[in-house]
Amino acid sequence: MNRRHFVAAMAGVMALAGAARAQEPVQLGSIEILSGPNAAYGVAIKAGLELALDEVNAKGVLGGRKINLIVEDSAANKDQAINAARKLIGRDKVVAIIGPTLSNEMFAVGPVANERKIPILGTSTTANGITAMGDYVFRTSLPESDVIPVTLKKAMDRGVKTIALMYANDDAFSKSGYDVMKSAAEKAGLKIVDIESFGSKDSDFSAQLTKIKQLKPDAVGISALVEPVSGVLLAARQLGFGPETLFIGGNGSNSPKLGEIAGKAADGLLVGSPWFVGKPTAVNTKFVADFQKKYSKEPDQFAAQAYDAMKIMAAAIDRAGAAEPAMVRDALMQTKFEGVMGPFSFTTGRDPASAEGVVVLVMQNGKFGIAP
Amino acid sequence: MTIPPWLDDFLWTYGNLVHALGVNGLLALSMYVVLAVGQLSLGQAAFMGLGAYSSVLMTQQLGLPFWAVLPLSVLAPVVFALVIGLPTLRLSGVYLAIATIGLGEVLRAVYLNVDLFGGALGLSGIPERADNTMIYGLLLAAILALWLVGRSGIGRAMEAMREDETAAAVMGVNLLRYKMGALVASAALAGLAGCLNAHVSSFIGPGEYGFEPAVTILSYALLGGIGTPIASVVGAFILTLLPELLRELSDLRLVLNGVIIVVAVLFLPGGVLPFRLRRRAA
Amino acid sequence: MSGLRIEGLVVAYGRTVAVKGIDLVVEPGQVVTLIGANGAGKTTVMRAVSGLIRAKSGRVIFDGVDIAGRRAHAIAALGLRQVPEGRQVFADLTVADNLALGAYTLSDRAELARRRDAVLTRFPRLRERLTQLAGSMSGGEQQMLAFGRALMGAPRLLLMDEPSMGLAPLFVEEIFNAIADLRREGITILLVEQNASAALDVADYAYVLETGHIVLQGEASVLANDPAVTAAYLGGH
Amino acid sequence: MLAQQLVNGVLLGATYALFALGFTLMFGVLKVINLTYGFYFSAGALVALWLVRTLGFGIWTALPVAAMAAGLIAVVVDWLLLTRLRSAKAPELASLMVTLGAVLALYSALTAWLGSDIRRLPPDVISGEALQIGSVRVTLAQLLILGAVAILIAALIWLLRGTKLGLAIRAMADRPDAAELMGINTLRAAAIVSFISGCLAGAGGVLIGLQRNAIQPYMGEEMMLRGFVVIIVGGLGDIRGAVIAGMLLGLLEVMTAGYVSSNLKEAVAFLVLVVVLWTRPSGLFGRAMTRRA
Repeated sequence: MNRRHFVAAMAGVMALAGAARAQEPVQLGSIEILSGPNAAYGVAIKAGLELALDEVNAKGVLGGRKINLIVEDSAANKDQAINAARKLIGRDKVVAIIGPTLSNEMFAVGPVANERKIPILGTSTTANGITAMGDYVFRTSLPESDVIPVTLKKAMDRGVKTIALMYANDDAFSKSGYDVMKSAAEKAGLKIVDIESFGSKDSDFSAQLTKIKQLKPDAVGISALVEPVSGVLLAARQLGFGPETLFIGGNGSNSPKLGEIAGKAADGLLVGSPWFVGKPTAVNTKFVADFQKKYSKEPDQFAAQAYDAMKIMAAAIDRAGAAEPAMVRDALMQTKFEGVMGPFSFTTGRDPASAEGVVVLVMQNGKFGIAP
Repeated sequence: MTIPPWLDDFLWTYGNLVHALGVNGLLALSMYVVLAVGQLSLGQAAFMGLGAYSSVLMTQQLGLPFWAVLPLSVLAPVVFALVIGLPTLRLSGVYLAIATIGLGEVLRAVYLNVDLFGGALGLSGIPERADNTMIYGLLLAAILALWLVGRSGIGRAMEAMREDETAAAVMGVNLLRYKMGALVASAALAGLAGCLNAHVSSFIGPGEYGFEPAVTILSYALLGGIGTPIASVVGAFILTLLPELLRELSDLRLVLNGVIIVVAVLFLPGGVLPFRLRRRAA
Repeated sequence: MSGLRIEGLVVAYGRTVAVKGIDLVVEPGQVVTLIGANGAGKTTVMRAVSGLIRAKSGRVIFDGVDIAGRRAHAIAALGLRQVPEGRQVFADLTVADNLALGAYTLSDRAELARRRDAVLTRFPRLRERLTQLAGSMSGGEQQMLAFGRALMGAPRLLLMDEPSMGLAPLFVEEIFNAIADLRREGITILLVEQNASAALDVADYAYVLETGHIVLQGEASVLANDPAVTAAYLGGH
Repeated sequence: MLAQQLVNGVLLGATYALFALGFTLMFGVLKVINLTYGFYFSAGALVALWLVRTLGFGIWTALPVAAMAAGLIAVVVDWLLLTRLRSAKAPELASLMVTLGAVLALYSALTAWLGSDIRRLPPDVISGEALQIGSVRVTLAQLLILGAVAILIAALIWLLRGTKLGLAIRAMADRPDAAELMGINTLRAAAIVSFISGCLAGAGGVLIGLQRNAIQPYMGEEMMLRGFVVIIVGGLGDIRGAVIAGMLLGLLEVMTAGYVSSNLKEAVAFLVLVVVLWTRPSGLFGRAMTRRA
């Protein structure tokens, strides 16, 4: 074999190898809470991701390559979340990570991904300061500071002048939601008559509500996850709170679970949200129908956010032109996307740019509808 | 010598696990110290939290260098141990265990409600100041120190207390002094572990030092066995590695993790390493 | 009439062998005493017979049946009753409850009342204290209660483990008088005692246990005059 | 407002007392730190949920069935894991450890199977009507639960004080070896105590799940810490002590949240615990049914 033949043969082999690599799936990681007491959130997010993944992989990215999504469990434990991130980056060589579920976990995992220059995209991490951790930390979840003022304005339109605030003081999500609620209420000129806290695992709220009831505020704002919010509403009705008191929820209240757990007790609750299950856009109706078909239950906002995030990520990988983390990061910055949540792009600070998709919802007979 | 890239990747992937093994080894020793005098104190997680929070505040608020922060991180837990020690150590068995858990919960309320500690948001953006040399250096030093103490006359007194407190007292062992000594040593070790953990993982929060971690730390020492300090460290290694080794099983891995603990206790009552320190004849 | 026959009994705690193969016979109607120093294994023998610890090997034949390996409650139901070392009364229960527990396996109320009356006649002090918590009584009273509690089970064989331990002399005398009474009534008794002279006085036959072995046996009256026994256990009288 | 807060406190206290009844019995009689207790509480609630939602049971027939199911689980767990340790006279650490492993396995299996979502009993199983007495409001459901708690407490005290079985249980709690010498089959009695404790836990799970309208696998785990506080303050094995301590804790938490600060509501329980242990190590209410632990 002469030299020229050899080179040609080598080139052919390499081209083949290159083509084979082109067909290799793109590795994408995700870290969610899949076991333990908080597993419900992670499970919802995983469902949303996988639904979107089916659609993405039907076409493929980067000229037909599939995305291989590796979902790791963090069990809501800081060390396990970090271990999962390092495993995804170091061993699975993922091009990017979606997750983790809780803001507290993101505070631990964000710096790890940032150190290795792997884009990490939170879908449910709303606490303040998340994206300030580094250039590779993104989130699609709208911070509460964009949503709450819209909700409060709606409440004031209805004549609310005084408000009492309640929040779960032991988880980062609820606490930062409360901080936002408090400053937004002050800025809007509402009079805050009382502030009460509870533990996120608490199930007795009677003492706090009895105190609030005596102060007769026009509204009660609650920042907590859906379980305690349901508990608060049930207890409030038991204590005789009627429709004259307007209940206002934060991001955590925006879940079909609220109607399932609290039933009629939740009627009248106002919540601002970039998304709700009955959002009348074509892309959303299709999402809700597909979700129902695949999992035989209604999606919640965690699933919806995850669904969009997966599509945003897939589009960015495709746009990047190669499965290279730095290129994916740059492509993410260019995102212009129309998803179930509404039009989406990132700010230079890697937060969602626009809150224009936010609508105020009202609970009626266990379902959310647009507030009149 | 340069490290090949695959090895570098490998080390980086398991870097946090390697940190955690060392830190949890220290925590197991902190448990071992109190079990060695027959005390069931579950305050280790609380001590760890005090070490972690105080050290992070020293790093972030006071800007102290880490060579000063690390030794100072034992201060808060040791002072706390000294203050609660007298009334708490009169208790025995279950009562002591529950009282120390209660103290941990009170501390958690403090972290949640005092702004300095960041409330539910915890403290984030902690610079990575600790490394494996420090972690494993301290772990080895602690094992060595405890081993030497165990072989000495103090070790004999400790074993006598573990077997039968009344008899030990009759033999002239000053029970309170030993219990207090053990509690303080335990607090110091846990404080160091808390400081090291905080300075490799960039974030600490109030939920990390409650009931569950307290019981997990206990299980390190029990699984390993409390005959020798090294046994409890082995227990910590096993229980730290287990969830990672079982990662493929996803949501069933905690089931298996629990079953392994049950089987280990039922069939290895002395722990995985049921040996005792051999002492020079008295 | 029921007798006890122990053959080749070996009992171990972990790797420590406490009883190293003993043979012992209690003939029906006899009072037999087992004497020996502290730590000789006397209490271990008692616990093995009553089923509180499992023998490593050997046979324990009660009434012609090998009861080794059976659980204590089943053995108690056969009429083999024990007054345990250190009395072990139920301290948080009343004297009346303690006595009632002695006849736990009995459901005949008339018989229960009859037995209780007999016990209270034998130990009149207990009658005054029926509603008192057992734990609040003196050591001697507790020993009487433990004794009475065992008698409530209408024992066919009574095991008594150190009944005189830690008692004032007055109570010791009362206890041994009661044992002598029972002997006259024909109850079979195996008595473990450190107070060897009192035990040998009341017993028909005696065994001497040393570090897990029977080293000497014979008629109680003979042993009481044996120079070796006198030197070791009777304080050299 | 004070009257309503007192009622709130009593209602909350009743749930603590209800949880603690079986816990103090299990702990006081069997002398093991059994961390699985909370699991029986969850199991009872989930079984009742299944009976009502899937099999169409009424709540008052589902309650005893679910309670007995929880009791059976308790017997099996105790028999599989703790009988050996108890007969080997293993130290309490071993039981703590083995039940810790069991808790991890049991809860994880339950969530792997059912998910950790909150579920609720259908809203029509119990009337949501409320009574307004002066300034105080109580719902019918709350009163029914209060009644059920009172009945369970009375039944348990009768069982322990008024029956031969209760006598045997108290004897076993005091001195297991001596009880065995009385002809009491302590293994069987331990199984019965496990069963009763498990039933009480299961009934508690159903009733509290009903009152709070929320049932999920970890609900029992979330009661455990406060359960410890109640049974220790009340004295281990002391039924009346547990009831009084539960009530006091409920009142204290409500009063703290109502008149001091809701931030301190959770911490106050543990503060009380620590102070009680420092000053009266065997619990607030004199002698327990069983002395020492």
